[in-house]
Amino acid sequence: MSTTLPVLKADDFTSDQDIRWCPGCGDYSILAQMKKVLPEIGVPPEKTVFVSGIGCSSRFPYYVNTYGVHSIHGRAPAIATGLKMTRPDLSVWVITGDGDALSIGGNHFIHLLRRNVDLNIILFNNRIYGLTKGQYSPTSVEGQITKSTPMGVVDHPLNPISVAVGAEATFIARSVDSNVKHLAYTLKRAAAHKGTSFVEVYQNCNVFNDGAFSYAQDKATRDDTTIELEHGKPMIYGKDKDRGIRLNGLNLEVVDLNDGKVKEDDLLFHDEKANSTLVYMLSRMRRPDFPEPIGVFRDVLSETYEDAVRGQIDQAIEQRGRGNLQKLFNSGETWKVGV
Amino acid sequence: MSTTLPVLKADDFTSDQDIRWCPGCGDYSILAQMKKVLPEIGVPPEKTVFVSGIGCSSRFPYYVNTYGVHSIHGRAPAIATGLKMTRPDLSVWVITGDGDALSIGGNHFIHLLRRNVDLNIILFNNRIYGLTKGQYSPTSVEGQITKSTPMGVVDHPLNPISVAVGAEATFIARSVDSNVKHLAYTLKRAAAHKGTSFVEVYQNCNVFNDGAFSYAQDKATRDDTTIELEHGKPMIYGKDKDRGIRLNGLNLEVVDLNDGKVKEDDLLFHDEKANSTLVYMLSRMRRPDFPEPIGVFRDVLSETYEDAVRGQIDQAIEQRGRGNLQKLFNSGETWKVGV
Amino acid sequence: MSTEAASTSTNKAIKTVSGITVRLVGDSGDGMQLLGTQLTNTSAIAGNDIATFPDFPAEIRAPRGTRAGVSGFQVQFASHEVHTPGDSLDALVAMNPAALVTNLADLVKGGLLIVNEDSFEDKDLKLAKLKVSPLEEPAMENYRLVKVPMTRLTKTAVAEFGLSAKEADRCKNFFAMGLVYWLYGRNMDATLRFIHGKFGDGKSVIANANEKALRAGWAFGETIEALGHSYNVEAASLPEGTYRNIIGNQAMAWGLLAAAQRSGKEIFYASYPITPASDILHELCKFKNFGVCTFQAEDEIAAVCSAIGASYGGQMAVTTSSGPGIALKTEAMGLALMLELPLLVIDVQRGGPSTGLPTKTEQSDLMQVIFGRNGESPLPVLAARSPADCFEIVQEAWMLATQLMLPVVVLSDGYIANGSEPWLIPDVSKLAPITITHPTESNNPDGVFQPYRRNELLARPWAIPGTEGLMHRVGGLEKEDGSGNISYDPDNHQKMVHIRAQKVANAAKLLPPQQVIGPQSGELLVLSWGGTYGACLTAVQAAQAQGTSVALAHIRYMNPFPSNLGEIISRYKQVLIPELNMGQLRTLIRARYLVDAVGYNKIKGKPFTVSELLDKITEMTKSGTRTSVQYQ
Amino acid sequence: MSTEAASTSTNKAIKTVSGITVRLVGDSGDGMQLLGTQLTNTSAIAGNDIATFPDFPAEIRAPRGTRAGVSGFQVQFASHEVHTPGDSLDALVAMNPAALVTNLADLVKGGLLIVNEDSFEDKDLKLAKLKVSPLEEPAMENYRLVKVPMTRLTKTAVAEFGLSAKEADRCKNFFAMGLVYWLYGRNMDATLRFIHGKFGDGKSVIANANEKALRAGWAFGETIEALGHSYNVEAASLPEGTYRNIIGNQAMAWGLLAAAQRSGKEIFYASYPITPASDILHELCKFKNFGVCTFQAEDEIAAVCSAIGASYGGQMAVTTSSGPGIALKTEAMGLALMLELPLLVIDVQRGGPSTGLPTKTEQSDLMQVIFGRNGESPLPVLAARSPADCFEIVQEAWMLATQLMLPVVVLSDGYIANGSEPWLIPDVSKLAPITITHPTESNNPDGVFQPYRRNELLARPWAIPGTEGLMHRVGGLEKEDGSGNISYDPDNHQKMVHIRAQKVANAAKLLPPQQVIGPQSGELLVLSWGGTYGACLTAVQAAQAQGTSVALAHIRYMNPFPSNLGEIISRYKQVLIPELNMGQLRTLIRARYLVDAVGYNKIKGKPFTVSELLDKITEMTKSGTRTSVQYQ
Ligand SMILES: Cc1ncc(C[n+]2csc(CCOP(=O)(O)OP(=O)(O)O)c2C)c(N)n1
Ligand SMILES: Cc1ncc(C[n+]2csc(CCOP(=O)(O)OP(=O)(O)O)c2C)c(N)n1
Ligand code: SF4
Ligand code: SF4
Ligand SMILES: [Mg+2]
Ligand SMILES: [Mg+2]
Repeated sequence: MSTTLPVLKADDFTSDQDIRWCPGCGDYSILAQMKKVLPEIGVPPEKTVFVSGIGCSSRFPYYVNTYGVHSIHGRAPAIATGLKMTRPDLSVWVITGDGDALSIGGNHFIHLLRRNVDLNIILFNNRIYGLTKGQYSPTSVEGQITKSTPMGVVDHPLNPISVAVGAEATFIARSVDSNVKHLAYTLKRAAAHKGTSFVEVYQNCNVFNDGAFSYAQDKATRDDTTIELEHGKPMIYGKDKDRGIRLNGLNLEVVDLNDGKVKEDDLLFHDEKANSTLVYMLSRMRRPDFPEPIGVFRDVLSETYEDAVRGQIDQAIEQRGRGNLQKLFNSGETWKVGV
Repeated sequence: MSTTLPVLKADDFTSDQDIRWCPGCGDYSILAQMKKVLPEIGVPPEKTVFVSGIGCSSRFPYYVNTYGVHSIHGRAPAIATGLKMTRPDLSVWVITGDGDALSIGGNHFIHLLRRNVDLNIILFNNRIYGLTKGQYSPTSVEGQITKSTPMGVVDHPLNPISVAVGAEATFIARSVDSNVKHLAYTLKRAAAHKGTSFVEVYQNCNVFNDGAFSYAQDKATRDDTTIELEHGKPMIYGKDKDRGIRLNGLNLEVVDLNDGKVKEDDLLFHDEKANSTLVYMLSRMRRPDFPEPIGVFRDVLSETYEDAVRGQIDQAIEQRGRGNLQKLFNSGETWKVGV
Repeated sequence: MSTEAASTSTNKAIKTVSGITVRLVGDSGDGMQLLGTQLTNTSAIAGNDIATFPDFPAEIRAPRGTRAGVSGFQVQFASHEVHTPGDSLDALVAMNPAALVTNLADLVKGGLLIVNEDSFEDKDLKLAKLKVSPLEEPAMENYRLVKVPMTRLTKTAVAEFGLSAKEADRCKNFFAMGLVYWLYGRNMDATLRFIHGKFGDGKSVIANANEKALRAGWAFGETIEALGHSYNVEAASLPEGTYRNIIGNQAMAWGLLAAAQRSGKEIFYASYPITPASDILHELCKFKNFGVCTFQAEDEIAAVCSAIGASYGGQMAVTTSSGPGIALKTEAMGLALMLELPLLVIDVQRGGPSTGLPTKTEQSDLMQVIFGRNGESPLPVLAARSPADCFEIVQEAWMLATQLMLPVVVLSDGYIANGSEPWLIPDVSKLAPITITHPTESNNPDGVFQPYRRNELLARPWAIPGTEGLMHRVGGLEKEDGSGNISYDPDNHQKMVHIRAQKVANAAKLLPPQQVIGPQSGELLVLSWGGTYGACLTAVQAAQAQGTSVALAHIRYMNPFPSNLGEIISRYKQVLIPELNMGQLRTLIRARYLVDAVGYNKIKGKPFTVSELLDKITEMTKSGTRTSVQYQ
Repeated sequence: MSTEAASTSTNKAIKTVSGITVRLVGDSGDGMQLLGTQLTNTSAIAGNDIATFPDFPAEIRAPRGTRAGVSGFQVQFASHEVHTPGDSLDALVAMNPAALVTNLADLVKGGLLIVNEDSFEDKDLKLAKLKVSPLEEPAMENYRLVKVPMTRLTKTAVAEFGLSAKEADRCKNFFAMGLVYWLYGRNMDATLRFIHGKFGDGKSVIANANEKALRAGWAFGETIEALGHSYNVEAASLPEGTYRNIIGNQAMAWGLLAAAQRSGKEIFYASYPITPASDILHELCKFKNFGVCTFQAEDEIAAVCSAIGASYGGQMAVTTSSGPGIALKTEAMGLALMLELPLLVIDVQRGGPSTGLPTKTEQSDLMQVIFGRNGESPLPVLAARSPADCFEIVQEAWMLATQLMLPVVVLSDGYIANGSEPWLIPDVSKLAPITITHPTESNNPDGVFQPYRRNELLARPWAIPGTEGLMHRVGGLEKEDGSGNISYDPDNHQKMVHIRAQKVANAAKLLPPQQVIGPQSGELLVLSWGGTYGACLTAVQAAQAQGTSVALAHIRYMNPFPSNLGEIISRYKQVLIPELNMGQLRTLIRARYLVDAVGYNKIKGKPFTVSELLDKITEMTKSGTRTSVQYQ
């Protein structure tokens, strides 16, 4: 098209609704970055749909001036699947929380990933149930004291990215609410990927689980506790870029780059297109033994579900012609009475 | 105990119910092996409970003379969890199908695995919905023609073992219905593991998906299409034991052992206790590029859920004394009227 | 094929009767369903009115020869209108002892009993858990027993084709069919076409063998002395037009296609397999060239939720299940109701509760679909009354859903779903359009679009994504009327609850009033609903023929009730509500109209027989005293 | 602490009144719930009868100062019995403009209005979306307005402790509390104990500051002229014994503990968090030393299913949720019913449908729990009538579940769950045992154990795994009575459906008959259920005091109804059923008893006021004509 499109701004994506998150909640930052990147993605508001479940995070759709469904707990992936299968022309985002996506919605989540419907899931992981006032979630850490675990969580937490790898997601990324540049970049990458894009965002719930990710948020610590994945680049991190990650058999290890013994070339090079083993290994990098990777873990192309489904429809029409109801009704054995 | 226990036989585990599977169904073989190993496991029938969902496979509990619950579709893992949490003295088995466990029951399945409740899940994978007469399941292969996919399946199948790795299962194994010795061994290993044991069994549905696993069943082909995992042993397979699996970076490759260029020591050695990356890689070995591993992929020890949960209860009793109802009622602010 | 002449001519006497009920029973592997379907089609083509009742075991393949493995197909064909497959059997064809003993009770005294005597060996008796052969029992004297060595005769007949023993044995159902066809003077053409169509490609040996077996069966009938005459059932006088036979689930699928075409929509059909609803999925997934998108979801919740997503996107969204699956959908149905989006939820009922009797019929989900959601959450509920009616009712449901903007529930049941009847093929070009408009302009030029501003039917606009300027968010929290914004305002909540109730009530304005068959006032009104229509109608007509003052009001609209229903009820002294449940409609009727309606309740996984209903009607009208039964 | 004398003496005049209703409103962050709870406890200790109504926003922390963020706590304390938190307010304490404007309507003319005048700045008004300060409105003349510079006075009072500005500001709710305590002559001891208990450890500066603020508030009351006198509310004459204040959800949890102890069981409590049921989980998970095992499942389905597993294992299994979560449990509840296992399913109702109004109260899940399952699946349903009644009702429910071997549903609602009342602490040693036996020997010595062989109440034996010789399999398919084997037999199905219905009906034999408060016959019977008890009782008693012929039958057993209910209903000319829904009990009563019961229905997320009920009662009894309203 050669007609110039109106240039959209973040404000064009701002709805008229009052925001109802607690002051200081990490959700604000994610909303801000989303509104910032939406114009850059270039899909107009009327072609964009946000679908969410229930939770603090799931209030998100009310705050963006696009189409939106604030649905029921855990079911956003299923609703979004139906929407995208029938309306592939739309840009569809799923907004969900750690409880919404991984507890009640865990099954829809893995099935969405395996089907590879072309939409973007943003999981606000605050390791807690915010909206219901502070029970533990599937990502809460062992020992965490919450309203429902006065003696500490005993459930071994789910690692959202490991689960996504298990379900063979084609795009997997992680970012941090307060790392606004990185977050904006990650959201854009998710939008650009054709297929299901899964982004885990470390999000601070300052009311019920304050500081759960402070290590990854604070400027003072984050360079040492996180590592930014960059495609084709060696895995280096640390404030002074003096540590790296090396592959040793099937294990990863942290190596010191200061003494020159280990060269950059010896390090693991990140490859977004690699087989999923690498992604799985990266997902296992956890504090305190490892810096936690942020960025795009994986970005590979595979046929999208809606293309495959609609492809069969097109093929059927091509092979058999557009269905004719009268013909169908009259097919097989029929008989006439009195005519 | 020094009293001699009565020696149990397979017959002691046979119920009085007529078996209602199709003649030739792979389920018979699994049932037979189960009844064979149950006496060897040594838990008496009255201490054993089989919990199943709905599906052909889920009829299983009726045929073993133990306690049993034939529940509703997909929910056996949840029912078994409640049972085992409250009755850790029982030996609990979950019998499920590929639809039951991975479609409707997917969420309970991953949550059971992450919690590591000490029970055994046997998944009868026939890549089809048997009981409802032949629709595709989450493990049906792409292109498979079924009652609900006349033009072929477009969903990318779930790999049960990859999913289990993603959920961080502590015991993962695979066997084949007709490979009776291997199956019996695998069931015993599952029973021996403390924590959730997950066993995928390739099972032939000769009515709706006949031959789906013939490569792994037929004596003629199975040595070339499957590889038996043995702890601490190099990964060698083939009728003539002339092929092996070697690690190359983060990839596996099939190597020829005939020309002597590759030595056994160069091969990948299976390690049930290894980190889960190896298990993940093994789960990705699929036909036709690789032989499909059977045997125990992983067997590591981790605290069981019921131990952790009951541990907190014991600790609470130890620290605060056995709860006293009257004391509780009278705690806090009370006042007297007229006494 | 020029078999026409040969296949209907007989040298024996022909007895003309007005109708015949025959049941074919055998092992699940014996092809009884196929045999029944062929007999049905052939009888339909012969111009008879027909009604069928297939009945098969829950197991995929229960052990051969056992009672659990018995599969049956009953058909009534007649020269008058029939609405049920018949209460009792004029003839029973039994392929093995298990089939015989489990079905004999339904054969009338003096009825024709044809058995495959080759399958009454000791091993067969043992499988059927019998000590002595039922053929040796004195009770056999009550029937016209014809023992046919079908296995052997078939083997001989097909010997020329060099089939394996197993293959040859498989032909014996065609032998039986031939015999039955001879017996009732049925034309073999359609079945021959079927045989050659089905086994034609490359396997013509099998086709030819089957044809041979069929003809051998016919010849056998013509030959043996035990069968002195055959029967003739004249064509019924049905309304003019072209007919075909249609099965309930098929009619449901085709009705959806028609509704889509009438409304200019494409179907998004999301489901999770479950008996007895799965066949709708199996049928619809064939119609991709109609633009139908079928989605086998990971569970029922995903199915209904994906349908909600598709509806939000502007598609014709449909989800189906049976009782246990509907139970799982209820939370999301409540969401759809709050979102005020059109959606069809089809419940093909089966025996409950829980897993219950999956392959048996029952009408016990009425209360679940009417009341089974949290909060005040009324929805329109429609119930099909027969296989062909499924075609109509889904179209009505879709009309309501789109005109009122809400989910609509359609009830069918196992009996309707698997049963079949002749269907007057409609002229597609004459189907009236269902008008749907998606707004393209804001209804609130001075402010933001108001997704919950309503029309005179209280329907909100179906604005769909992609439309510029109409961006809006919907959700499950209570919302302000008009703006659709979240609202905790007490008065707004009360208003919205009333609006949602009124919207459902408005459905009555879009639907025809209740019809009564029989006298417009009198002694007894039979109120029925759903799949019991045929039995109730037949019983009421029989009673009327005996001079009883009884009328039938068969309800298709369960919620809201037709607006004239209360007035109709008031014109009769007594009300009888027969149901295949414990009195669910009765509870609704009693609550609404305060009438001491009496229930006739059967909950055996089986349809009513005409005679039991007739007895009840007679009892209530003869005694003169009103029976009062409290619902518990 | 020797503050006793000081804290209750005043030099001003004291006016004795029989009861006071006061509401404390402010921002969610202002600690209104804490303040309300303290006032409640203190009043209870003073011997008053009390009833409370906390009301807070759906948001965790809605933006400070906005209307959406207003949190309130209402308490009525009196020298007579009270059953509701009061219709209208004698006094309103408002901490900011948003709180003031959203609550003022409930303050009686001439009522006392205390505001924190420091929070009526321009920015506060803006947050409340107000142009002018409500304090400047002429309407203020209707009230006894007392403007208190709470923020400043508190700051001054706590200056000595060197707190941060924020910390100092946080003390102002204690200042307000002190003022209220002065006003009603409340004793500060309990609150002082609370302050030092809560902030005592290491943070005694905060504790001391709060104490200072509290005392400053008191002193302020004693000092300023605007308050000429304080009030005195004498102790009520309650039955003898030791009392404590109890909140509904807490009573539910404690009732479960009592039921467990009475039956010699340990609790397996499985739940998924949801408002307003979560507090039961929060409460129970504290009691691990009572052997309570709480399980936060991955969803509601897993919660109910794990409970079924535990029940099969012989444990006391309980699952709780609210409407949307109950909707998800229905399929599994059907399974439990087929398995005939004891199980408690507790539904703390909230505003629906769908997500609805999560923090508001409603009675709209009655039909869902009675009818919301596939197939014929009746279950006993009990409804608590007040916070303390939750303690009783779960015990009754557990008794039924174990004596009849079936799941039992208990209904509570948001109003009961968060409300509180004085509770006469029972003597635990006198609680009667609930006898449960697990068989150890086969009931069928000649064959295999028969898990479905029944006792006189039709209960089957609760044989549990681990018991030698009693191995058996249960499942959701219909089963043969006695043996429990799968059965597709038609007659058996009908028999089992009837048995399951009769088992539920048998519950009436184990429960007391319906009681009537008021004349045993007469003009009007008010039929109520659930959390509206207090309002209905108060209204009926008020009407009775006015000489109206009206009685109250408050139903606690919703299914089955008490066996004498029909007879009771027949003794009154009219029946009024007030409900916080569209007429759910009314539908049941009409259907069952064919009585033209009239509904009074309110669905605003709020409890009834006494006066609206009284008006309705008056209208119905004065007019003399019977109102007839059709349920739609
Ligand atoms: C069916 C159902 N079950 C439970 C709830 C209550 N509920 C609402 S949100 C939520 C969990 C929220 O946690 P999360 O998904 O992590 O979102 P967050 O609030 O932390 O952003 C729960 C349990 C509900 N609304 N519906
Ligand atoms: C809630 C619910 N949904 C659907 C069904 C129907 N159903 C029964 S078994 C089954 C799938 C069976 O497949 P699988 O689990 O693979 O077991 P298999 O029969 O192949 O052993 C389905 C869809 C049901 N019984 N309940
Ligand atoms: S409770 Fe936590 S997650 Fe929810 S809005 Fe508040 S800070 Fe954010
Ligand atoms: S349908 Fe398939 S899985 Fe089921 S019993 Fe038959 S062969 Fe086995
Ligand atoms: Mg969260
Ligand atoms: Mg299967």
